[in-house]
Amino acid sequence: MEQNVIVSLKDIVVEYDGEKVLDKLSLDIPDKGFVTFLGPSGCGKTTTLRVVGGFVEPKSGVVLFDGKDITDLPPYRRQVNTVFQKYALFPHLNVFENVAFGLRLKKLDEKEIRRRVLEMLEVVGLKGFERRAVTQMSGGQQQRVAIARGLVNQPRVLLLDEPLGALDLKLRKEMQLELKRLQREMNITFIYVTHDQEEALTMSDTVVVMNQGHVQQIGSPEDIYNEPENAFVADFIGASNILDGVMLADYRAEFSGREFVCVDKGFARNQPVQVVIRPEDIKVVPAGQGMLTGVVEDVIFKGVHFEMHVDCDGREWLIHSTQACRQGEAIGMDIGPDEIHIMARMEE
Amino acid sequence: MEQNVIVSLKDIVVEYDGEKVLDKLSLDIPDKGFVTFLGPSGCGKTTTLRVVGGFVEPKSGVVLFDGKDITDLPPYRRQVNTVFQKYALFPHLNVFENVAFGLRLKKLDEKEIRRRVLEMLEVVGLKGFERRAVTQMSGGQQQRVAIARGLVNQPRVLLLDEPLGALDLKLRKEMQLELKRLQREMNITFIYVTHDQEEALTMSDTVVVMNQGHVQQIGSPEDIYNEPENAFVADFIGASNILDGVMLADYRAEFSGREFVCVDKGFARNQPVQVVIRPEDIKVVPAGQGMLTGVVEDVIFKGVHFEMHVDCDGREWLIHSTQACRQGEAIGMDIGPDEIHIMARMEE
Amino acid sequence: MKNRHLRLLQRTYVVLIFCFMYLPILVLAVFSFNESKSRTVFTGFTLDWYKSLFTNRMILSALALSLAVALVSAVVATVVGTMATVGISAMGRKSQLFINNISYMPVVNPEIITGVSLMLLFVFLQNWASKFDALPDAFFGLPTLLIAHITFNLPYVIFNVSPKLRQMDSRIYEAALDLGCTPRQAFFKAVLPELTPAILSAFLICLTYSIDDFIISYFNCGTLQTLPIAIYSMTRKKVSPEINALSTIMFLVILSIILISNALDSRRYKREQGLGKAGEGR
Amino acid sequence: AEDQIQVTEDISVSGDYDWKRFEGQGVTLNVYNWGLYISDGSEESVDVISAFENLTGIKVNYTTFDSNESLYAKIKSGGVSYDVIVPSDYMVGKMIEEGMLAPLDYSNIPNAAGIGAEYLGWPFDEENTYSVPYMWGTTGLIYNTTMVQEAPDSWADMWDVQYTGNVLMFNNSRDAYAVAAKKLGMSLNPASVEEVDRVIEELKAQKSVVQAYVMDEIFDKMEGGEAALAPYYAGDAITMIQDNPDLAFVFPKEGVNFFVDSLCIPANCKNKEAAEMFLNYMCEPDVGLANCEFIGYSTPIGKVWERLDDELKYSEIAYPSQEVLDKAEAFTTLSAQVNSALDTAWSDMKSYDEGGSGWMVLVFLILALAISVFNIWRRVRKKLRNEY
Amino acid sequence: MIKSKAAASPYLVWMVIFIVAPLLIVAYYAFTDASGNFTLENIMAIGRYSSVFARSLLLAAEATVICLVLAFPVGYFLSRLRASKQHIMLMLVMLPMWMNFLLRTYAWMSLLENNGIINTVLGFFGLGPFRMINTAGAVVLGMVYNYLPYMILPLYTAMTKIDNSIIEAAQDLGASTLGTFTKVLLPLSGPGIATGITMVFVPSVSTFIISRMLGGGSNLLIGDLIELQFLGNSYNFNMGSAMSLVLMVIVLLCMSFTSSFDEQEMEGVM
Ligand SMILES: Nc1ncnc2c1ncn2[C@@H]1O[C@H](COP(=O)(O)OP(=O)(O)OP(=O)(O)O)[C@@H](O)[C@H]1O
Ligand SMILES: Nc1ncnc2c1ncn2[C@@H]1O[C@H](COP(=O)(O)OP(=O)(O)OP(=O)(O)O)[C@@H](O)[C@H]1O
Ligand SMILES: [Mg+2]
Ligand SMILES: [Mg+2]
Repeated sequence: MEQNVIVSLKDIVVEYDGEKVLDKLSLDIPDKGFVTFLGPSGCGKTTTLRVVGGFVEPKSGVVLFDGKDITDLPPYRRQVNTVFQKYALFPHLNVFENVAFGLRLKKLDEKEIRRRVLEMLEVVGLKGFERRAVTQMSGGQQQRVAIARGLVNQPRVLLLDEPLGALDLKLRKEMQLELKRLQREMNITFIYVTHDQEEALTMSDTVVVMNQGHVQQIGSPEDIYNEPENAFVADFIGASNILDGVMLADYRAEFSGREFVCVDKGFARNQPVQVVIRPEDIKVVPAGQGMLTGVVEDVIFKGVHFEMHVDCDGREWLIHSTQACRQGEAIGMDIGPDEIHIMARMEE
Repeated sequence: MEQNVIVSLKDIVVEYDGEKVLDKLSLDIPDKGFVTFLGPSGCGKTTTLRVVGGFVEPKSGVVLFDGKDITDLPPYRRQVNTVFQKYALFPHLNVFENVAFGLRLKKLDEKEIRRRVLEMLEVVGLKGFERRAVTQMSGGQQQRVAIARGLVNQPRVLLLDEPLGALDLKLRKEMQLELKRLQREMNITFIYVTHDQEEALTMSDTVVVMNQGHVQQIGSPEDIYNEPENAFVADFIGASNILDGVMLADYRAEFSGREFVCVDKGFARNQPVQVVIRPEDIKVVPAGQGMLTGVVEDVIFKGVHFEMHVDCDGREWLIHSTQACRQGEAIGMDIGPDEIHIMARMEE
Repeated sequence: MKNRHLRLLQRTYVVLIFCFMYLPILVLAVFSFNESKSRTVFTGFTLDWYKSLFTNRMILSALALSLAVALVSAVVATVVGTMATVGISAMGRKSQLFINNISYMPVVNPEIITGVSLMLLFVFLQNWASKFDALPDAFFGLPTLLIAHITFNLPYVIFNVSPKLRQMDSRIYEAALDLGCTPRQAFFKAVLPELTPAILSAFLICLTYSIDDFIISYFNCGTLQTLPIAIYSMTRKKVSPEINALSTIMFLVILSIILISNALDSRRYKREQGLGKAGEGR
Repeated sequence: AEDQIQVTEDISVSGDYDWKRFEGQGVTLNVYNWGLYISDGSEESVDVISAFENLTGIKVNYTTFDSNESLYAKIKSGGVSYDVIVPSDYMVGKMIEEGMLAPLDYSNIPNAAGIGAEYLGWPFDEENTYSVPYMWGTTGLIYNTTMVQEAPDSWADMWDVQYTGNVLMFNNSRDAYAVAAKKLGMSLNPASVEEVDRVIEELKAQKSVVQAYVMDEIFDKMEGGEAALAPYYAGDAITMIQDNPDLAFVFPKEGVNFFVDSLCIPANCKNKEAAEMFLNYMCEPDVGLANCEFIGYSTPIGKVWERLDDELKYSEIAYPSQEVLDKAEAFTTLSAQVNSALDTAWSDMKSYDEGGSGWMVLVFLILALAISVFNIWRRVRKKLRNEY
Repeated sequence: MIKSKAAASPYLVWMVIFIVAPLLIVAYYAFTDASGNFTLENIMAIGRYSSVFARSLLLAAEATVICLVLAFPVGYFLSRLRASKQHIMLMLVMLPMWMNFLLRTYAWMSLLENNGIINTVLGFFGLGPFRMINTAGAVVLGMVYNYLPYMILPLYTAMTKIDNSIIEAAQDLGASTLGTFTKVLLPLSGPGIATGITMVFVPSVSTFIISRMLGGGSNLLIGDLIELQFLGNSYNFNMGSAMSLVLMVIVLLCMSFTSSFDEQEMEGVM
């Protein structure tokens, strides 16, 4: 699906106290997509969002919106709205007035405001709560108000900074679906920030993995999960077994003291690489039958599957399997060529 | 494994403002086990714990400890220590003094106190932190201090009230293993409260599922997950498909307009039942080949698996599968007899 | 760019306000070194006024009295007020509200009314007691001064400590019980230390108000003179630059107390941080 | 002399008096005096109080007031017990009438004999049962020669609009009244309420010219050249002129007030004998001399006058000519009715505002009402919202 | 938590004797004459001094408004500073408050006098001299100067509770600087404003020092009037009590404005 670019960051540099928080960051955000910034705490996700929102002036670099340079435009002139990390609702206004805030500033007439606010409250499932004080609402409800407050202004882009961070697991899951639905219904761009990989995978059309002010990888959730470009991404997206290995030739890698067949090629001969294998991609077979043999150190029941820590020549492997083994049991492990992800070793 | 009972609650009733929070709750806690209270918010978990700790006086009922009635014993006389929901560390004392608090009250000599505190700090991995102010520690570290503070008194039972509730996901996972290890090492009873089913399954020897002041089911994690006694438990422990059905005869149930073979018996003929089927237990087969046929409404990539919402004769099924289907595709669904859990229908 | 202008404007404004607040103090300080008695023309440098200040018995004894009254009243108010806070917290919501509202009276009432009403009460008490010879001779004086100061200090203690008590995690008290404290021990070992910062700041507030109070003391001092009253009587006479010297000294003392306590604070903070780092290193 | 006890370099007291009888008993005397009305050791003067303490072992708690009325109020309000006070003539009379003073035992005050007869037996205390004269003096007009066109010679100059904002005025009712009354050629002791009203009207008329109503602040203000004209006590004028030679003093032609400030002991004094010892001490020539030199007022003690240096001794201001004294009039105690009329009229005068902003009260009342209505409305609304 | 109502008893006794009883005595005096008979005359007589009451209220209101206007930006800037800087700046704000009130006011006398420092300095530029001391303006200035910190502190406290993101949210929704100020900042600092107004207005309306030192005794205020009744020329307890009572009612009326904020909102602002 070829898409227009709505927001484009070019070589953005942001410094705090002389420290580069964003370092020549460039990024295109496709229109009408659900784009997620994913990365560890402090990697610059919020800062990037604030550059788009206009709250942070980049030291250098350009922000384009629909192709026009908006780098110097103040926040209140941008066709962008934000849902803040801790909602930032106006505590002195009730739900209706919070949502109506932006419309009132536009001096729409009262009837129109009323219509649009009520409509929006209905969309976010808060019909009948208009007159409630926002301080008297639960986290999830406040979240919805914050979203409604942004969406009612019909922005081209909605920025959401860890909107679900403060909610408990159950509510979080619900709101994830809700947000996804909203984005589809409104048909606008959502730029979403999270540091929860599951959330990122669940919701996004495009995931931007960031680390230390740099973009690590951009792609669809499946790309990111199945084809991580480097060990950082692999590790960050789901628990993984990451091993050092050597590329013997195209389609042949050596690691854990053994040669494996894989689907990667194009590396130099004997190039040191990192090998990523997902815990659920390892097949448990009777001892001696697999490619590797290990001893089960620990078995934890996780409901859907068992999580096993297997010691294999002094290295601990993480295996997810629906089949339980006993602690201390020796097992074999089989790994298909498809499941072996090879990536150039990062300099540390 | 036959175990002694250390704490025993008999017909405990607790009321707040005339409202019954615990309603004739009876419960035996096995010695040296890891027992988890699991249930939705407000179901009375904390209250039960506080009854054991001596902070809440039950309106009626008896609390036995090691067979002796301790219902009227004040907290400071019980061989029980508590790790509180938000740690409740003494902010004016440093780490060492927090841990030493209980020992000092026992007027042990300084050397002995020192030895035991340092030993305990080592056990919880806080060696070298003795003189740190507790306010300057991360959540996980504070948690450890709180645990050390309880354990150093060598209680027979340690009560833990959602000790990991305030931690982030990663830390939480780590601390889960840690707590499990500690319980094994100290060889005492842990009574643990959580509302996170995954946590309960991961850590416990025994899970007590509660709802609205009643015990719903007691059993090992596997029992609870695989053989839920009622729909509430089934639903609370992992997402499930719960359907109304009728038991035609032993080993034969009818639901979703079709007859299935199952492994349950002993129900009356034509007795209305509820049928629980885990989303991961449904096999996806080409359309027309399975026992049921449905249309995929929604596919969400979840990393390890895809989550699919399948419409089947107007009812939405939840399926977890490693194999993705396209939205709108018709698929078949196969369910093995083992995967069908039958339970008597609850009165609502 | 616009931001920078705005920030400059802000800075300038704040600086101007601070000038306004410190200008008079600066003037006092400068003229404390003035050779002549003129308050407006600086004729030469001298330290004479400081010398004569330290031989001025009236000022010195007023200072001693002020300090003593402040100290005693602050201690009494802090103890009684803290106890009251604990007691009030155990009461029902209605009585709490009622007591708080009455406690607010000395805070929102103009000082002159507090002073006058206490004076009327003391006069009344004395007239009444003189029939039985029940009160000490010098009732008007130190006793009335102390009572008045304690009275206007008490609400400050209550309103400083009670929010802390309310915000305090009640689990801390339970944790102490859990670890083997009796309720009394739990209060002294776990709750009180938690309240200490609030109590301490209440104590400091009391001291400040007490030392600075003029109006209430003025009506209730009897034959005594606290420092503000002495200063008042000085400002009403031929003013001697001693008074400037006195203000300069007071200012410097306060400034140094604040600076020292600040320095101690930040040093302790840094030390704790350092220790923490060391701990992590291991 | 032989029978003198040398207390300090400057002070010797008579040796035939038992000064030491309260030594070591922890006696404290509360002395309540006018501001700047004793030689207290400042500006290289003699510290007579500490000399007294050294001499007798009695501790003196010395505090000051600034008008007869505040002295009266302080004592009248009860509770406070002073041992020695220094009211002026009419106030002595008033206090005697109200039983606030204790009769003196002159056997404890032998030095009182040194007081000149012309200063004794005034109408307010004919037998001097309650009072020992401390200082006497007159009022007059102080002016700054650099700020006036021509030297004033009349109280009426204080009403002159050319001095608007440059006139200071007494901040106590009797003295201020006296100025206005003299200007009008009336007695400074009103006989009737009508008289009071008449004179107070005159004071109201003066208000726009007056910069400030002050008492001892006058020292600072006149010396600092803050005002051109001010009425004050002659003795203080001497001090001011010493400090600022631009100042000058005149006895207005309409006549001035003659006053005697007396040492008295309040009725509720706790230690009368010690207080009388203090009175006796104050009448010691050396002490009187020190005080006189410091404050510049006129002494009633002959021996003191004799020892004054010439400048003060023959000062026209301190010891005015008979011509001035002839025109001077002393205060008498007023009847209760006139007195209270004067007090009320005085505070009326002080609060009187030419602009007249009486309507402001109305505005404020309405504002307050509006605020409270607004509040009630707010609360109701809040409640409704919460219930919702 | 700790259930011990008894701990409050010393305070309750104290409260009754030294807070409640004195006010009752004031009320008693206000409604009796010198011989102790009931009368309304004292209250009625206050009408005579309505101009003083009006002047007091007016000057105090002026001072309060000026304080508010001056302090609002200061409170805002301070609350937006970094925590460490805030600490120092707060100290700077409070420091003058620690100086004796009378001395500070006295310092203004030197500045404002006809031959004072300000006029001397202006004189160098060929301006003035202006008459500043002993005017109503000087009294207002004294009030503003003395009570400004009492306005800054509660405003600051209230504003530290306004998260930066709330202000950003307003901008995000299209509010310009002015819009942010009127629609968000102002209403949210409400509790601080209310407390500040109380803490400036009450002492201003009842002061007698400032008016005496800077107003020259011709700008009589309620405080002066009351003082005059108790310790001054007039000496009339009954009249003084009546005035106190009226003053108290006025103040409490104004204060009902403050208390209309929730207790919770007020927390920490005092
Ligand atoms: N106002 C500021 N002043 C100084 N440093 C800042 C400021 N805001 C952010 N930083 C620093 O910039 C870096 C990036 O911060 P940012 O908030 O963008 O991270 P983030 O990815 O959003 O993290 P999180 O997941 O914790 O929200 C961090 O190191 C942070 O400490
Ligand atoms: N002190 C109290 N006063 C009144 N009601 C209370 C009190 N403590 C608990 N309750 C009520 O008792 C019920 C059970 O509370 P409890 O704290 O035991 O729940 P919980 O299972 O621990 O919930 P959570 O997971 O939210 O901690 C709730 O409905 C709660 O509102
Ligand atoms: Mg962030
Ligand atoms: Mg709980």
